[in-house]
Amino acid sequence: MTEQIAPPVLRAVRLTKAFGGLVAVKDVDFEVKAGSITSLIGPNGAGKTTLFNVVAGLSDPTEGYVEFLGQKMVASPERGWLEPILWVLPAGLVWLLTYGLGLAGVVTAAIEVLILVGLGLLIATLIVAVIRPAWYTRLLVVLGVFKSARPNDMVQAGIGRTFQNIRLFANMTALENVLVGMHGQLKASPLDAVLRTGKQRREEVASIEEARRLLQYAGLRNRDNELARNLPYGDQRRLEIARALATKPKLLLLDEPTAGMNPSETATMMKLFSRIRTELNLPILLIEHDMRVVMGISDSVTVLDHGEKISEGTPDQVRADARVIEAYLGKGAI
Amino acid sequence: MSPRRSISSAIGNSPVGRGSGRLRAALRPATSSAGRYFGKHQSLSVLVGMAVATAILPLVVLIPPFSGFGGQNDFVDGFASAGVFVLLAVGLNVVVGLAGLLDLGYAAFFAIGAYTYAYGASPFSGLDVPFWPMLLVGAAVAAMAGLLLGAPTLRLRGDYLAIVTLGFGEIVPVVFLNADKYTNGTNGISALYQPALPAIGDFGFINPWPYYITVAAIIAVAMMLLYRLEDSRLGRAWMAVREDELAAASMGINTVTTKLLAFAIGASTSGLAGVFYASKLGLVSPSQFGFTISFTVLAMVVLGGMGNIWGVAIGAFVVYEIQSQGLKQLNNFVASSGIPPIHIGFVNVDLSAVNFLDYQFLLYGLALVGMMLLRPEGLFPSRRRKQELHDVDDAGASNQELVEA
Amino acid sequence: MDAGILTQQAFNALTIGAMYALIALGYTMVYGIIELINFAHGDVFMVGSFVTLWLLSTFGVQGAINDPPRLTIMLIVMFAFTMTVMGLVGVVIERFAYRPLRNAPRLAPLITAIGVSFILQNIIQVTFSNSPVNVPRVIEPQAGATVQLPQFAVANFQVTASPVTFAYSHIFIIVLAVSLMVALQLFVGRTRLGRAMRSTAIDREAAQLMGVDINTTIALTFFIGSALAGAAGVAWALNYGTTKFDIGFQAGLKSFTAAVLGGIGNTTGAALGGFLIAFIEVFSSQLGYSRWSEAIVFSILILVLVFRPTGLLGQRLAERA
Amino acid sequence: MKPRPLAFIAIVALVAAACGSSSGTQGPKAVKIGVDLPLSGGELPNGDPTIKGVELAIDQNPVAGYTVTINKQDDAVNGIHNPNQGATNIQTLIGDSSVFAVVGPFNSNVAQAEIPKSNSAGLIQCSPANTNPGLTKGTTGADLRKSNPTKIAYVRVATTDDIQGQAGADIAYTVAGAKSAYVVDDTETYGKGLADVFATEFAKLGGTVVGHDGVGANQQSDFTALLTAAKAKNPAFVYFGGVTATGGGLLRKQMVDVGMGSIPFGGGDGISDGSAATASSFLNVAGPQGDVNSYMTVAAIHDIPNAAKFASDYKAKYGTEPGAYSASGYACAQIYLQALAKVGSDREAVRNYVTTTANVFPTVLGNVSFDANGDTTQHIISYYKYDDATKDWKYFEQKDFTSGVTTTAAP
Repeated sequence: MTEQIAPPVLRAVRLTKAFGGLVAVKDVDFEVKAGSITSLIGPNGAGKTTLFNVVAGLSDPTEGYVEFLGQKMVASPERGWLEPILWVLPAGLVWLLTYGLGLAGVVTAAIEVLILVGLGLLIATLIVAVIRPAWYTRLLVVLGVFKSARPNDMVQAGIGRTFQNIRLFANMTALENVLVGMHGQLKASPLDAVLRTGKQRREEVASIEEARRLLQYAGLRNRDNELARNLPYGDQRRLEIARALATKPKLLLLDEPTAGMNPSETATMMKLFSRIRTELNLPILLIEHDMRVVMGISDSVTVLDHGEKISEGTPDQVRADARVIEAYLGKGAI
Repeated sequence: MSPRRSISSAIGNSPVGRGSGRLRAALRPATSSAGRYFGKHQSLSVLVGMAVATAILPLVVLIPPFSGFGGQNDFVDGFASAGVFVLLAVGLNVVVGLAGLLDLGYAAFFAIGAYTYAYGASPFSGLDVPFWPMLLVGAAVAAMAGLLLGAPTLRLRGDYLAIVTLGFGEIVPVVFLNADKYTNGTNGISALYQPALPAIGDFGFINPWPYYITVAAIIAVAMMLLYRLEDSRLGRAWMAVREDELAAASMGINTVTTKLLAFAIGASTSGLAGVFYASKLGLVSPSQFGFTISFTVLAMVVLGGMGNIWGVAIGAFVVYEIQSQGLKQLNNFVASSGIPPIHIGFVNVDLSAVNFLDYQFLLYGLALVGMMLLRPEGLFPSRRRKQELHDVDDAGASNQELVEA
Repeated sequence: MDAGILTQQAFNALTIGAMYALIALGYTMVYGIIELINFAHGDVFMVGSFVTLWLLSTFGVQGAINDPPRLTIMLIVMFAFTMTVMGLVGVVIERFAYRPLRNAPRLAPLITAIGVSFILQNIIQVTFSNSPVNVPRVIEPQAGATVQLPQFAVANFQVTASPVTFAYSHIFIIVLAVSLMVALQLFVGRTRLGRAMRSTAIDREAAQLMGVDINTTIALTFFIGSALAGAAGVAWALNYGTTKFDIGFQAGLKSFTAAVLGGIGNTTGAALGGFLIAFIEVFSSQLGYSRWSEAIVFSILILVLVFRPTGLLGQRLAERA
Repeated sequence: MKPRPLAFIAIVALVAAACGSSSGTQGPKAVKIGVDLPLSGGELPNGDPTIKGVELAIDQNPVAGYTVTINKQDDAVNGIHNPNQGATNIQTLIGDSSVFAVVGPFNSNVAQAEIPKSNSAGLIQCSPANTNPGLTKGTTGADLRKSNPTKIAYVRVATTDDIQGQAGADIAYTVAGAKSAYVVDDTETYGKGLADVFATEFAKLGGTVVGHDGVGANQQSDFTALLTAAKAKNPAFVYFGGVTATGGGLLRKQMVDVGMGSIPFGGGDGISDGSAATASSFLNVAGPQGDVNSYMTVAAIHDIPNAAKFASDYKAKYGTEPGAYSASGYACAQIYLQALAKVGSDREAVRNYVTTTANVFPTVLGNVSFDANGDTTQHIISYYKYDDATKDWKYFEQKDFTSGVTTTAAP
């Protein structure tokens, strides 16, 4: 195994997540190194999924933060209330001015124009808030507003994921599912679609080719036109991975990808992960509760129990750790 | 009913599947030229289908019992009015059927489109902008209103959105009603200018043909464009959001922008309908745009088959005709047929004394409930739904194949 | 500045708010447990007022009953009967319109709910009347305690006070609504069935595994919610002495707004929202903007949701996406 | 744009037109009076008595050489009058060549949609109930009939709101002797129009309008807050612009509840809907204490020649009392039947005959003729006050606002 000198792809620092009084994750640090498979394991209820959801941007941590490729992506929000105020502020100021002018007895025509200007400003700011151009984000940073990246921002940044309980688009075909995964790479605008420009048509045809390639890669030959919900269970898992790969990730988050599979299916799946790592050079963060499954392919394993990190290291180191054995088998098992 | 049959046969002949037509096209011989051919063909088939339907519908007057209902102009006029609701339903289909957002204030955008035309072309404002640019302006203004409402509220969960849109649908008529100075209040704005197009001739007030052809053309173009959108990156994103919003976000789809676009596009279609409606009726007043319009259009979309553009168009057409003609003719029929009063125990039912028009909402209600319980895919399910039902059978077979593979 | 008028208006708002709150509770309970906006709920309230009308005409009641024991019995009969009937109606609606769709996409039960609302309205419309219908008011509507608030001056600012009348019927409605709300809180918080309801609301599958009968629990929720709406229907008839087939849509809409404003799923929030909306309405009337009051209510709803997507007291986080 | 379908449709139209031609017959000519009224849902109580008036007129006034029937159209959709449906209906009536004249519509915004069409087609319409001045007068009236500005095709037998509002102000200021008034309207075309005129005219007479508020369609059950605010302003009169269905009776009832029962109350013909015994009428909803001190105006002459006979004939045929607009519907039909007898069933001839300002039509409402805008020249308003003995409205005087003559009821 070669040593990695490159900085970690993903770094979680002092992550804590509490639901009311219940602390699900407590002060957890870990990192995923480039080109490695890192596994997060622990018994049921250890806080794996909670941690995973924080990392994937689904819920904000109570404390700590997550960095991806050196950029802070997820932390608890700061001054979140400021943002909605920003939206109504310009319009509000204009309307206040209008009200003042009205009190001062200025002609109504000017006031009507100003009211419309305010309305226009309101629409404009709301649209800006939705589109979030770079300057808007910078403005928020200047004002000290921090909001965790939305899940779709995480994907754009390069984190692809699968779900523990499969979440495919059930009434869309396998091919369409993968095409949805490619959404972020496609550039054709709605206007292109309406006008059926050459650019849009070329892009569509190319993306269909690419999607079929990905389906084949994940082991789904000739299943393109099958509705996702009609696929057998194992294929649904594969389709989720194909769909996640379609987002062109720089890091793949897999949430119990072998749950509910028989040993031979699991073995095939493991092979797929190794291939993804070696052929695509894609780092993987894997969640599992079955320790044996991950030992064969992981470069590094982090063990959680009751929300706390109890061990970390190579599979061999972890396997030998007394606390891990205790967590899995109970006190006195040694 | 023969008009229905003629439309559905038109669909049956055209190689149009919902959404995935283009994908399927690309899959057969996976060449880009084939893809281009079917891509073109699909849009064309909408135009051809609409042209055929437009040409055939007026012939309904030759077929009994429709021939007894009125003259051909009456029918054509009714069809032109039905066209307004077809447009509304096709637009709402994007919001409800494709993106899965429940919009209960859809009439607000209809009102905004109609009032936009009233400002652009009436003695009230003193402006006389021609109809054709006003169509675009109306659509744009309605889309703006959609953005204004959607931007702050689309981050809410689905049910909150329903109630916010319902509230918005109530606010808009109240504003038009009470801002007397700008909207002429409860009297509304009347004597709007009629459209004009040299090729079609004078629209006038009592010749329904130009309106009929105009609305058919608007519907054809709108449907073609919506078809193209549905079969694009954006259309897939809408469906993904509808299927599983969280998973969609985790695939890199900006769900808020995607929903906002659905909202704006639905609103702009509604705006188009509003402009046409106002120009045909020559009148806008706040009471015309109440929640009953929103709910009627929703019923049309549900009955026609959510997500299926032809289905909702036909659903809207059928529901409108039943509402404006069918129940009335049923009244006449029952009254003239001399059905004797029925006595069941102490219950006396005298059908000839029943005014079926009084039962419209009961019929809507039963239709909505029955539809959801028995046939949630609507009267005219899309191919995809049929495929779903069909696939249930061979899914089992393929399961086994796979285990061996 | 007249303190008397403000007090009178606040009292008016409390009366209306009590009715909104009762209806809002049903919305919020049903939403809490099966995440369905029960659009037919407002119409259940409306039907409740007609059930009262039917009951009173069956008993041959023409107007106010001035004999306290008879009045008490009549009130008990009215509420018990109407609440039971409406509770059962709610259960029936749930059984036939919503239960078959429990695992369907979210849109499906919402649309049936709209359908049920249409059906209820139309049935009442053709059975009774298109126009407002009189309901005898069993509590003498003009009877009440008139109170003179103290008048005083702060510096040069004279605070006058015209006499305030607290009508007995209004007091009764407020007291009744508050006691029903307290009873509901106790029921949900202290009893076995209440616990079953809460656990079902939090996680239906887990509750099922713990031996909670989901169907019974949901039916019970509908029963209680609809019974409360029925009580609001009786209160409406008592207060206004009139009813109409379409009052359900408007009252339902405002009550749902109240539930959302307070934070849906939260019973205290629903009550708070109901009173808040009533205050907004009443004081926009006081300022002479009755014609705008509806627009004001919904604008405030939109604003609240923009700034606090979970409502004022809502705790559940909205999905971030 | 799309030439081919167009040509195709043109052919279709020709074929259809050819098939539609009818053959002539011997005997009396069958002609129709079109009727467009709201006839379902909540508005049935408006439309039904009116169409019955039309039927009665046709029964009682046969025209030699013609059999007259009705082409009935309902402009209510989902139980509420709908301008779009009205426009469709007038189109249908225009398309029915046996229709020579139309009675209706009932509601002003339906009229706004219909007038341009009937004007363009030259088919005469007579509204029994439209009172909104803008339909005929001023620039809005002219705009509505711009396709044939000189050919009036819309007349009405009801006196317009601007006159009735004056009468309301007259009642408040002169009859009730009030110097201050609070005005409430229902934000609808009729109600708001009437209330606005009342406010202007009351101020002209020297009174003070202490407040004017409106209640939209979704608040028309609770007026307590509005009335509490109104009470603080100590008005001597409360005027309501609107109809019973939009809150007229409830407003009065709640006035009693908040202690304003002794203040006189007035409204237009929208609250003229029968005695206290009639279910859902103003007097029924307002309750016995609210009825006292209530005034009402009707935009028609009271001293009509044969009022009693009309009422008894109506009752004999239908078993109910005539509605507020039964006589108006009857009068419209009478005018048409007289024109039919005089000039035949040609639409243009009938239109021309009816709208010729010199022609005077003896009707159940007295002698009716129309001015250059198509409005009735009768500007007589009848005043009514609640009478506790009969539990019904009681006529006490009528005023002609053209001549200023007041006729008081015989004691």
